[in-house]
Amino acid sequence: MRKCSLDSINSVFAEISKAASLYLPVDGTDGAATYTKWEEGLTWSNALNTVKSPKDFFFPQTEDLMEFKTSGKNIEVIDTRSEMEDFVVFGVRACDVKSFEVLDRVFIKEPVDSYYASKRQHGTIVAVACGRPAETCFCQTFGINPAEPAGDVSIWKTETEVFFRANTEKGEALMSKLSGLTEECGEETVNAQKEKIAAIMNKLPLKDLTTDGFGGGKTKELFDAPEWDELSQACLGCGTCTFVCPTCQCYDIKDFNTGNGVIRYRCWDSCMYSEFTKMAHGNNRLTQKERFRQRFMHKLVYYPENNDGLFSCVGCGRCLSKCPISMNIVKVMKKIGGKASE
Amino acid sequence: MQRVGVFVCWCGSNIAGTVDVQAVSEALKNEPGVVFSTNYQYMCSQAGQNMIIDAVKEHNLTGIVVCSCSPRMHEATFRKTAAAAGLNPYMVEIANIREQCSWVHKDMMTGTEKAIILGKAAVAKVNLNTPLTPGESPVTKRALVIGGGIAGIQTALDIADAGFEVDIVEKKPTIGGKMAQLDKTFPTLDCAACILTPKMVDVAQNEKIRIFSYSEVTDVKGFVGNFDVTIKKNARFVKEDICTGCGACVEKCPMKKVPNEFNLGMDNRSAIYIPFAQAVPKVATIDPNACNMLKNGKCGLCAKVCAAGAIDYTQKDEYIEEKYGAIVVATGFNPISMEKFDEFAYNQSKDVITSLEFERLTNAAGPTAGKLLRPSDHEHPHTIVFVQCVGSRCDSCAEKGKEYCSKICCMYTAKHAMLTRDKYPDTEVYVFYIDVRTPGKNFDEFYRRAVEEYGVKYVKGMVGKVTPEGKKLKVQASDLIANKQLHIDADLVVLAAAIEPDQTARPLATMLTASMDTNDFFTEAHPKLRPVESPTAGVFLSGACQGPKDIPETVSQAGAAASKVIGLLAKDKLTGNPCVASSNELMCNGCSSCERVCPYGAITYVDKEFRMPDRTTKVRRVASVNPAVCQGCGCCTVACPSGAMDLRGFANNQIMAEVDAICK
Amino acid sequence: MQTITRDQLLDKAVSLLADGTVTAVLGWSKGEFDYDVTPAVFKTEAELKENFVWNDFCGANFSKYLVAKMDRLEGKMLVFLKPCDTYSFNQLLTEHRFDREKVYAVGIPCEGMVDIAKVKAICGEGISSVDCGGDKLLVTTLYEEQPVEVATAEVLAERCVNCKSKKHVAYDELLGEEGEVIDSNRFDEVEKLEAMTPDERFAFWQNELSRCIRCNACRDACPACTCEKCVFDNPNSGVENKAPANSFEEKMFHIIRAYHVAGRCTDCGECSRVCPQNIPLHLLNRKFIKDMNEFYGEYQAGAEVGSRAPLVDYTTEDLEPGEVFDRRDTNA
Amino acid sequence: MQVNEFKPLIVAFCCNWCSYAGADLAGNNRLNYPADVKIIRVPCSCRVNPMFILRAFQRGADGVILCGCHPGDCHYTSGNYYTRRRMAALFSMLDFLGIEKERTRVEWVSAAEGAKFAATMNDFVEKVTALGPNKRLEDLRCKR
Repeated sequence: MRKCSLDSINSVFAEISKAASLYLPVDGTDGAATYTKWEEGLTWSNALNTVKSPKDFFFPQTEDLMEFKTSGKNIEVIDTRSEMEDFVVFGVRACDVKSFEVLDRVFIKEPVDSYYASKRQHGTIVAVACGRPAETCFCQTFGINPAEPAGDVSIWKTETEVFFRANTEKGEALMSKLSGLTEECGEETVNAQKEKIAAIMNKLPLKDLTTDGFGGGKTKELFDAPEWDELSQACLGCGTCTFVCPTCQCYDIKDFNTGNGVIRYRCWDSCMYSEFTKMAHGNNRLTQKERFRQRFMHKLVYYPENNDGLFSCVGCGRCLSKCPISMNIVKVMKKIGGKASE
Repeated sequence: MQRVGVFVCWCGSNIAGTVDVQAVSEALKNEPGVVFSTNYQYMCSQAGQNMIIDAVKEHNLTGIVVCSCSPRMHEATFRKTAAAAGLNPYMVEIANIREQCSWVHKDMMTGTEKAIILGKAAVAKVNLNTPLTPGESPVTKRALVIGGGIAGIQTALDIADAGFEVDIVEKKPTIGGKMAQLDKTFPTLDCAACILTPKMVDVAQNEKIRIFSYSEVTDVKGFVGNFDVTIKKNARFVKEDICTGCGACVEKCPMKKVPNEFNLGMDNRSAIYIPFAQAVPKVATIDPNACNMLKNGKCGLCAKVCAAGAIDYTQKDEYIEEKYGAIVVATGFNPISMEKFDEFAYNQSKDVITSLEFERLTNAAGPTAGKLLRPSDHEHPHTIVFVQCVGSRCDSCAEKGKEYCSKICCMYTAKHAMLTRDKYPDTEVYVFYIDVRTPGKNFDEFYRRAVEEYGVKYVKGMVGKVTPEGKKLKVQASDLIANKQLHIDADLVVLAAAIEPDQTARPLATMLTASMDTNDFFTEAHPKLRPVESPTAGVFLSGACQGPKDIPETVSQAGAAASKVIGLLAKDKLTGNPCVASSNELMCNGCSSCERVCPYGAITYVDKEFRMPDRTTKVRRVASVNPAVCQGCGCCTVACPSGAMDLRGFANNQIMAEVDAICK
Repeated sequence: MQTITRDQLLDKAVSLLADGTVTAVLGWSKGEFDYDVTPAVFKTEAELKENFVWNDFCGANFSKYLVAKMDRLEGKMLVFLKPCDTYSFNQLLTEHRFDREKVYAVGIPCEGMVDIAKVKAICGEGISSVDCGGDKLLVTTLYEEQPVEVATAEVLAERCVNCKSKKHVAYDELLGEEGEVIDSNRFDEVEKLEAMTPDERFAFWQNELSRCIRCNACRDACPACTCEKCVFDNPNSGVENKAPANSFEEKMFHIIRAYHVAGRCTDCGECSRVCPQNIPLHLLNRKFIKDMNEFYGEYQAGAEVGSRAPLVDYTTEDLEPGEVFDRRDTNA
Repeated sequence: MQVNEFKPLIVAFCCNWCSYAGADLAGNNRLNYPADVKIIRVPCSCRVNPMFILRAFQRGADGVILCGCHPGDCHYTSGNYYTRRRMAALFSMLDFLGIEKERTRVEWVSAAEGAKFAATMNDFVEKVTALGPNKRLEDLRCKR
């Protein structure tokens, strides 16, 4: 374990930036934190987390796939991928780190999504422990320990110091660049913080939320649960929950006619949108209830069924604070989960 | 995808002089959908058109782009050509490379470049064209004239003369309108009754004309060629077909103290009455507000004296539904109320009267049998002051008056002044005016005669105040030319009140979805070129409902409106413009935005049942455009937030395709 | 702190359900925390008693729900309307978007709603309870021993700070005291922007709109956005997209959205309330409202049912588009 | 120097009855104006949806001008009155977002005003040229 003083963290950022683009949460003009490319003068945010999750780095909201150029009646196909450069995402919370595992299982499974895979390959994750979880946090429900974030490097931040521990080769490589700026140290301070965090985790209002009653094989029990009607009744059908969610991975592929050709790109889509499953024959999810149910069934039943019991929710709490009508996965789990386990 | 043929015209050297037509036709060959592209000296010539027809057949073209002169010039020509080639005529687009390119750009390179871009835009548009067919609708060969004054009478007579049936709806018991109340008419001074009443008789005797007097229009549905109109015949408590108009009932009626509206309340009539001797129809009417029998069930004298047995106290209002192909609005005018004009003491003195009241005072059939006597004491007035522009040409802020010029007052005041001086040379006559406006045949001559031959004293200036004092009216006025204040002791003051549209016009306009201006005059379809048509197809305007008018103007407009009606009714079918708006009902919210901006009232709402996504049904309110009424301006398409409303021939995607083609 | 209590609303709802006036109640349902209330339809007294809440966090405007929620409802729906909600209610009626006969509207006074983000900005994350009382909130957090006192006035939502009316413009029945239309300062922010140079304005909006994630929450929460099919969802409209692909699309989306509701927007502020990215979207709507007030005379959408919005109306004397700028430049 | 090389792209929406005819008249009278102006014919100025204007900027236009009949002379009686309100609101909003106000304009041109049409276009092109390329409402994808 190595450490540096919090005062010198900017020199760490400067050092990392020499070799790779560095992104970290920075407070915006609206007071909320956003991952921003670091440059001299920017300050690492104290916010618990960003509104938009870091999945953007690997699975951006819009991404060009290819391009068709027309001239006269000829069409040329252009690969729009460019050589990826190394980058570092700094200050990722434990929940969001876990979300990469959820995304990896979708995108890196054969056939590999080369757009995603290339970004994962070039990205280094520096994860930070949560000193001050919020009431909306429920990562422990999914077995995540915010005091022990995974990632290529784990860090702990105190009032005065930042502690580093490399977990992977990528992490070691990054830390080796920082050897001049950090010093070897013991784990006492970090252990103390871990204990503190554990104590707070015990006080969180959602600490008792469990995944009991969910998981693969529960489709039949849950699909026709009468509670879906009530749960979905206020849903506006916007995409806020899906777009702030670190694990939502649905996208649409669209063509944009530029006048001189076509850009084929993909962009996030939301199962909450009425057009989401529209096909030539029509739409197989006709009501908001069906769309709403899909989102939660996917996270809590279908995904674990196909991924060794891994849930595709990491308890980050973004949907809890951002849903315009305050409906969210916790309310769904409490209402339906209890029911199913009876 | 269309199979588009491009035809670039040289227009001799008009286009070819500054545009490389060969380069244009070559460049457009590569555009999406284009399968054939050529150029020719004169595309509009027979040879050029044949070239198009041959190409359509040879290359199975489904769309045509002609790069040539303005579509305003030859779009119709090339549409016919397309039709001759078996294509839908609306599969043609014109790229204007003459007026908007070769003629305004001198440089061959820029001209050619621009011509290619304009051609590309036309190709992009035609790729999205769809065949359009104009709708057809039948025409009911009957016209409705609303209002039975001279405007309505003349229109009805002219339409009937052409062999079409006409109905006149008049809210009063008789037709004749304002003109029937006039004494003499300017500038010829022939008596109004002498020239009007024969026309009224003509109407009554014309087999093609039906008169619904004492009636009003209560509902209008439908559209040009196919109006469904509900007419309410008010109960007159006299059987119209039986009454002979003998007048026995009128004489016997004990209730004789009802103010006589025909004489503007300056004398009385009975509860059962015939408005005037030459009324048409000459049928008695019982005033339900005055008749003791109807109010209290006591009396019944008229029924007793009626030899024909025409009286029916139990008569009810009757509603008649009738179909019409065209509607003429001839609702006329009224003088505005003088209630608010305290400065002229209209309310304080009986001897301050309006010009229309003056007409009745000088009319042989009027309350004084034609003798000019003061209403207050029936004495002969020696000093008369006429005030012009009372309530006309007011500042916009003046609440009581009108901003516009009432147009007829200058002339009738000159007439009144002249006639007074002619009949009573001992009378001193003053006319106060802002300007004297006499544009009309023999009008100015008429006015000058009043001044020069009859010695009427015209004073430029307004009357400030009229104060009744004893038997006199103290008139305080300014003479702007002499720049002094005048004080005149007058015996009679006559106010040339502004005229305004009849009160019934506004609700009628709503029923007809015909537009009105802020003064409630009906708006014409075009102020210069379509002055007798309302913007609402099939609705025509006759007389003062469209704006202040004198009799000759009214009659000529009445004739013009009639000729437009005849032109419409002469058709068996109406062919519409196919470039009309249409609403995608699945996307329509029924919010009424489109309806509110439609100048033609072409949009109505219907409740329609829809299958919802979850297989239930729901009744929703959706817009429906009547293609026979829509004129295709497209205003609704922008008012529609969801884009449910689109315009055929100029659809959103077509215009955006043009934008894209131009900007790429 | 609201002047009217939860119990008063509850009693009203229960008695209207009991006497058959209504068969359902559109109200707020309690959440996990004290601040995350959810709109809900209640059908029984038991449901109401268990879950119905009324507190400083009941911001959601119910009017829009009336467009969809009554399709298969037998009988009437009771809806609680705060003053600002009644404007949306009227506007939707003007647009024939729901059947007035099927609604029983109860107007309720509102002292302003609290923006939880503002509370969190003061007290930090980890709020375990919020007590609304008097003109203060007592906020208990996981990290402080003692509850923190926060003045309600300091944490009111922006739209409530600039409340335009405490008067209800529609209801079948009113609970509590009727208020007045307020001479608010709601255009101050717009004026501030107007006073900037175009470059500054461009930079301002570029920064704000660049955060847009096109979640459509602003549209989906907006009571004026009730289109059966939104142009942004319609592949044939030419503007459809699911993501703000670049800065042009960010601007276009928000310009068109604001334009489509111009003259119909009642300035209820839902768009800004629900924006997860804190974009001050209401400023776009207010710009249109302010302009139209200045150009064509004061107009408040929803103040009367059936009124003619400025963009579907005209006078022959209207100012020319070019004069818009002359006017501002001479005023400046 | 490359400074003066910039040729703006101008989209002009002209109503069929007045302004398009006015443009034709400009042609009949051989009144020159820059070829940068490309006219799109619409039945009435009120047919022009704000979306078309944004579309033009997106696709690369540097200026957009709407021409219609003079107020009071609309072929459809009231279309241009609505245009006037819609565009006043839209242009003010574009300005509010910091987009150069000189890039958009509404001008009333009658069928008899060929000279006014040409003069208007000359003036508009000059103003837009002075502004330079449209950067604030451009879509870079369309410039690839």
